[in-house]
Amino acid sequence: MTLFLRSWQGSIALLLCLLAVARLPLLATGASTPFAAGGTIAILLLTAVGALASFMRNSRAARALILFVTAHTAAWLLIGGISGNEGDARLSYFLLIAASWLLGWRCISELAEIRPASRQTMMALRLLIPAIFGAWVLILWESITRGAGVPFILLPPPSAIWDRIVSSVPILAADVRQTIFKAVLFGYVVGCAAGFAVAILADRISFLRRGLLPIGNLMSALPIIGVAPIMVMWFGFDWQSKAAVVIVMTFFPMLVNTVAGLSASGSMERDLMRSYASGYWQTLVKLRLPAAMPFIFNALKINSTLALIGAIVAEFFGTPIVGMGFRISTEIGRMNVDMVWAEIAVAAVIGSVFYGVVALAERATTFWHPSNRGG
Amino acid sequence: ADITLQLKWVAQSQFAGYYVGEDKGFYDEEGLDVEIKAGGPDIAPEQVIAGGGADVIVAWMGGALVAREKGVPLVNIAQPYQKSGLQLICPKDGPIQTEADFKGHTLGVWFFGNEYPFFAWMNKLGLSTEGGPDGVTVLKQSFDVQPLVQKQADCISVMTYNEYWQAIDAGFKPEDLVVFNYTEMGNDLLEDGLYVLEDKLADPEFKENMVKFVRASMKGWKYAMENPDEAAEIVMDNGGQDENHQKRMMGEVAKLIGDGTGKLDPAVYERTAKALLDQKIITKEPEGAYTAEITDAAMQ
Amino acid sequence: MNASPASVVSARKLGLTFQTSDGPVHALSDVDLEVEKGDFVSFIGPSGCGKTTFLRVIADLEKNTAGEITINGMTPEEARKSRCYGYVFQAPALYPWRTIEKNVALPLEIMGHGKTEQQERVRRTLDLVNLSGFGKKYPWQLSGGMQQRASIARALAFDADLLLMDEPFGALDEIVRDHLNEQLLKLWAATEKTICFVTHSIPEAVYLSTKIVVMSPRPGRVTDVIHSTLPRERPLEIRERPEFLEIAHRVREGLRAGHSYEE
Amino acid sequence: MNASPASVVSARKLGLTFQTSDGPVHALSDVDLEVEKGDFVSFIGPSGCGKTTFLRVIADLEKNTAGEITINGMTPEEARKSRCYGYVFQAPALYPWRTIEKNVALPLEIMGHGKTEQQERVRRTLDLVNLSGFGKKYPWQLSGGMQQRASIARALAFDADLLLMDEPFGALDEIVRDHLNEQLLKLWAATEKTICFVTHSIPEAVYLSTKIVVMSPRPGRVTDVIHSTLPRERPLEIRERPEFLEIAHRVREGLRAGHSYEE
Amino acid sequence: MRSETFASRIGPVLTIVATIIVIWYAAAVWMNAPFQRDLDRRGDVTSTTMEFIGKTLSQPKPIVPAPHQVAQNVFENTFLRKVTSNRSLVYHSWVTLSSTLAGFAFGTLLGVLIAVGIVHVKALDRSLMPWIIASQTVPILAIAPMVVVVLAAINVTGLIPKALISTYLSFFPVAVGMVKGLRSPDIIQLELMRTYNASRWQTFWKLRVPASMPFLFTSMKVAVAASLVGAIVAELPTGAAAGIGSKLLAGSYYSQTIDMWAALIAGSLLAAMLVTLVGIGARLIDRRMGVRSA
Ligand SMILES: Nc1ncnc2c1ncn2[C@@H]1O[C@H](COP(=O)(O)OP(=O)(O)OP(=O)(O)O)[C@@H](O)[C@H]1O
Ligand SMILES: Nc1ncnc2c1ncn2[C@@H]1O[C@H](COP(=O)(O)OP(=O)(O)OP(=O)(O)O)[C@@H](O)[C@H]1O
Ligand SMILES: Cc1ncc(C[n+]2csc(CCO)c2C)c(N)n1
Ligand SMILES: [Mg+2]
Ligand SMILES: [Mg+2]
Repeated sequence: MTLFLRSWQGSIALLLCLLAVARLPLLATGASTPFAAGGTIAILLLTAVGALASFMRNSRAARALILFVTAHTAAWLLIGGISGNEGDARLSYFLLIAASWLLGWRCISELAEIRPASRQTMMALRLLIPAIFGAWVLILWESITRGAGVPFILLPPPSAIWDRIVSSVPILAADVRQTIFKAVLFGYVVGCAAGFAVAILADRISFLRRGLLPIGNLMSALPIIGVAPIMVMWFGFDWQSKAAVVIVMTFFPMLVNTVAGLSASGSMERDLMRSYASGYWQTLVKLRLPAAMPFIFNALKINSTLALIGAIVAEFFGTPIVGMGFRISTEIGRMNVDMVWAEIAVAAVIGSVFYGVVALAERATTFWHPSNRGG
Repeated sequence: ADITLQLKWVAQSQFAGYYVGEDKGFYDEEGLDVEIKAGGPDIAPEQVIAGGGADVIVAWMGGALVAREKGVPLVNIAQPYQKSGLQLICPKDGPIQTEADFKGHTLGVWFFGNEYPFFAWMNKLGLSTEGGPDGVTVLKQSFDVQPLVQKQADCISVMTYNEYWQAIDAGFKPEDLVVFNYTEMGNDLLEDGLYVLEDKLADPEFKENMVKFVRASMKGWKYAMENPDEAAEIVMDNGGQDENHQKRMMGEVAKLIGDGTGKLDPAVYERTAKALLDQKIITKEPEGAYTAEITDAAMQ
Repeated sequence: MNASPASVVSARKLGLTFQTSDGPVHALSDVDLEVEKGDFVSFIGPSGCGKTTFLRVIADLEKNTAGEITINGMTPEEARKSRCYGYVFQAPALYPWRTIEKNVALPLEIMGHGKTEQQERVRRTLDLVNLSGFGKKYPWQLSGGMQQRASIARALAFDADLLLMDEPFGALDEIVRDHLNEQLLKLWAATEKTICFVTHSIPEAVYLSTKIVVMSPRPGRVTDVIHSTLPRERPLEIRERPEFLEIAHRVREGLRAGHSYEE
Repeated sequence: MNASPASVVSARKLGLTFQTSDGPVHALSDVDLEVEKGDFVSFIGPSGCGKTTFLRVIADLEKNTAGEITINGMTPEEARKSRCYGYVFQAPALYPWRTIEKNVALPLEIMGHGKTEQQERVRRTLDLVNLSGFGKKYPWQLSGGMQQRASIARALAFDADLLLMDEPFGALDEIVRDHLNEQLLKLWAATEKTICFVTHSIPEAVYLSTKIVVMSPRPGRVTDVIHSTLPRERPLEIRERPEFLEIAHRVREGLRAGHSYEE
Repeated sequence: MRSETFASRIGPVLTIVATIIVIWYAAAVWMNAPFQRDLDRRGDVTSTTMEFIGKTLSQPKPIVPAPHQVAQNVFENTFLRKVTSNRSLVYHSWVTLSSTLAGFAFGTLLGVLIAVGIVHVKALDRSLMPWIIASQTVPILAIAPMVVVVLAAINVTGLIPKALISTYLSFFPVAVGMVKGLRSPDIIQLELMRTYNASRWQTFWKLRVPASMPFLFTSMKVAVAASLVGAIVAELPTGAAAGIGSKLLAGSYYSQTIDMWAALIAGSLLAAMLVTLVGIGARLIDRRMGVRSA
């Protein structure tokens, strides 16, 4: 039992390996290019070696390295072998995929426990771990869609999406320019600023607080599909109407979080300001805003993804024939599902980068907060 | 037998025949249990049927042939709509009176698989759709006639049975409008046909059910054309909006159904396929994309 | 109100009751007190007797519920608004996002002093509390006593005429404490400031004060006000003199009387 | 390691260096110390000399970067895991969402004591620190000293054999302090606990301890370990005895030597 | 302050509402005027300014419907219809509300679970967060139909697909807020737990959870609004049979702007109600935790 617990992923992977051996071959009889015996054996060996290595008592780094190599090579061979045989995979194929996935998981767990001495290694690990995690999402997706022969127009494999991205760079770039650099950025900045400004106003003028906040709540869920057509009516087809939708969407999270953040400072800290007969604005700038920063960044993070969704979805309701939302809705209609996913992938990458930038800014400005000092 | 029908759009008189067939028990008479699923702005029936969510779908020929090329082997088993209801309308006091005036102007078009007839037409006219003084600027049009009212576009797409009447409701009189009707111009591509997956059709039982289904549906269409007001009521009961509008729509739809046999005219099919090929929307001549067996059997 | 013109703090029948969910807490009641300009008043009394509360009333951080109080002839609110006093809280209350230097400069920023003057004053006061060299650190990088000293520096940085200090030296060792006591006396002598000082140390109270206010709890009231007969000039050795010990004795007696539990 | 079997804390060449953005801070270096079972050890030294840090190393809240340390023959981590000690922090660290009662009961809940036993112990320890009647209040409704006492009660509530107390009585007045000093001595005498006690008060250190550790800063090191010759039985009056004064003098000298600034 | 009277709370709201209505009327006249002018020109009608303004405020399909038009529509569809009728706003609101609540419940649960995982399992902390973020940048309206199609193919229909989409939108704010909240206890408070050798579970319940409450409720306010948006979006590909989303969509096919605004108002009121409920929950918890009233 304790042996099992020392690496439960390894244990299960071994088990799956054995099961796979019992249920060979990997592909249905009649597959056009079946696995060579050597290939099958190599895959089985790799998974078994990886699984056993996860029990070793050598250094973490060594274990992680072995796991990394075995898991990914096995996956590589498995995926390589399926091309030309789409839809012909049998149970043992999926068992082996699952086994190598467990090894990948184990690899991540091991890496996460490593405490490197140097800053550079630390940074590298910080990037490597989510990268491996993501790689496995893609590996599983690829092997399952192709192994099980999922119809292309339901869910294309990542490789097809990648091909599409590579072959449509100019279109994607034009769409990104239209949607992100015009609508999203403008809307995000204005929406966040407006939410922030209204929060401050409401805080400053109690009359507005009582009058405006309930109405701010009303705006919280103005459904995007209701607002989008109206904004198109008001601001026209081009990016301005999308920016308006983004403004409406990002306003509320910022309002709520800023209001909550403004009351986050401690009472003694506030008393201190009072003892200086500090004015409203001074207290705001020197105490309450810094104390509110964790909350404000919370809103900035949530909004960074909301803004993207808002702009894309708003394009479903009328646009010039460029833009990520336009492309998605049009290409779905044309059954070019790979293009749809290409846009989604681009959106996800840009959204993550956007979020990452906000998170970095947060780290830099709220370094003092306990959540950033470990704990 | 259970059959699921996926419509292309929300419940409206455009699909009255199916709703009537259900409501009047025509399907029951054939021993069929039909579930009608309404569509929506982002439902692609071709995708639904590929995912196993439907047995038969209502789709436009353009979309269906494209899906066929992408590995969803759709086959047209009946074509209740023998004419197209698509047209482009422009206000008479605007810049566009004839096809020659399009250059440099903005036209509203529906996408999501509904854009092929327009692009085929522009292809025929030799106009670029990339904008600029020598081409036309294309807008992805929303669900309504607002772009016309708001002058955001110089012309917009409408269906004879639907958005055209919204424009009339919005205060445009028929004589205020310049109309380019795709059918009249000979640019029409086949609309609302019934499609199923080719491999399923190999199953005789399924085929038999489809014969029954088409027969009952066409019966429904006939009934709807003879009793437009009642048909509109039935549509309303199934989630349609705006009763008057549905009645009027039923009247207009009746003009597109033709002889009510649901038979596909091979000539129109050839033209549709050619237009799509010319436009490179599909890359090779489709084969086996339609069959007359079902309608022939149904109309015996 | 007939407070003498030089009176800095003048309380008449002052009372304060907190309303809590399980009944009222009488934190202060019937407090009469006169603090004159240049006085060094120590408050001493058992934990929970209302010393902090009294300071907070002076500072307009709490409103009295009975009686009257004036600061320099003004209401506490006016006094606060004219920035009459500097306050050292019982806890350091440093802002975690500011370095020590910046924390000390905070009141100066708020009161609108120039950049160079700020730097100059910060340097001087950090020196005074023996924290030079730590200006660039963040509060959580300092020991408890160092934080407390930083907060003292912050209160000294701007030259208020009235200093309200709530156990400022509680977390400091005897040597530093002696050192700071001397510094404080020097400062006081040189500047004619008025100081209200809460402490728990009897020798400290006697050494520093011209007036020692002994308080007793539940409800918090003043039980004794002892006027020091010691000279204003006070070397550390004064603590061995008989007068000193006598005053200390009197304070201890007063304090003991106020305590509820005595074996 | 050849610590004597009765050794509770045994440090050998212990060192701890903090890495900060502007260079390393040597908080402890070369500390050798032996605490035996039943010892009452006071740590005294200037602010920032590493007293808290040393206690934190014992408590496994900080890892030493040099040397070795064992607690009851175990590593600090093992000791912590077997709940060897109770810790009183320099700040009260009460949970604001719990009443005083609930705060004191916290360790008991965690260690899985029964409901009635919890109540009984909470009542007893609150009594001990003279806070009965405040059990239902929230921390912010209490004065600073009362909060500190509540945190002492929390550490006493579960019967750890080793008590680590970081200036527990800093915010208390002399009378309460005397009272708690006596209580602590009684508790210690009755239970054979081992106590490590940080204080800034020389008389307190001398009064309470069997061993006084004098530390000096930058880097923090032990400059003197004074073994008390006072008997274990200690009435308050012992503080007037010449032996007492002599030890106090020795501590003061040690302390003074460690201070960097002396006029 | 408890002494705050009902009047002092409602007064400002009414004032602001009145201001908004005035601005709204002005906007309605201004935005509807061009079309009215066209209409008059085509119909060869001339009218006085007052008549003209009157007409801009009574168009059947205005760009900006006048407040009274919307109010009348809301009133009719709320009070004059049987609640079971599919023209009743109450009925549609109920349909939307039920999937919102289900989605919100799942979403909060999922968000909290993810946050707990991230705070406690280092491998998750390092690997999961970037992908959760990426998941949120996937435009729901694009995947909603696919989700519905796929689920329908395996015979999952009705409330669940809608609730799932609403979950997808609402778990994220909760996860982000809770990660922050669960990490918000002071170091010294965590160290106290360490000295007791408290288990992770105990530290979690007795320290992290109470400390995270302000964050939880702030995120829940955002999440409940997001759930509503999700529920509405999810109604579109389900054939738009019932719910506020279907009303909006149906309104938008036929440019029935008044219907759309009425549905929007219903949605907003629903949102306000939900946010207020969460706010009340927050206040109750605050009181139980003895939070000092500021
Ligand atoms: N987390 C930290 N990061 C960097 N330096 C630290 C940290 N904690 C403490 N120090 C430094 O270590 C030294 C010793 O600190 P420690 O808290 O042990 O002092 P102390 O003896 O307890 O002082 P006091 O009596 O004022 O509480 C100080 O110089 C302090 O600045
Ligand atoms: N905000 C409050 N709400 C309710 N009661 C309070 C509040 N603040 C203080 N009290 C009560 O008022 C009394 C006096 O408190 P105060 O803080 O003035 O005591 P103190 O003399 O400063 O004590 P210490 O020396 O321990 O700091 C105490 O009994 C305390 O419980
Ligand atoms: C996105 C979108 N696609 C199509 C239409 C127009 N429309 C309404 S009914 C109908 C016929 C379908 O068989 C068509 C094309 C629209 N308004 N919005
Ligand atoms: Mg106090
Ligand atoms: Mg310390």
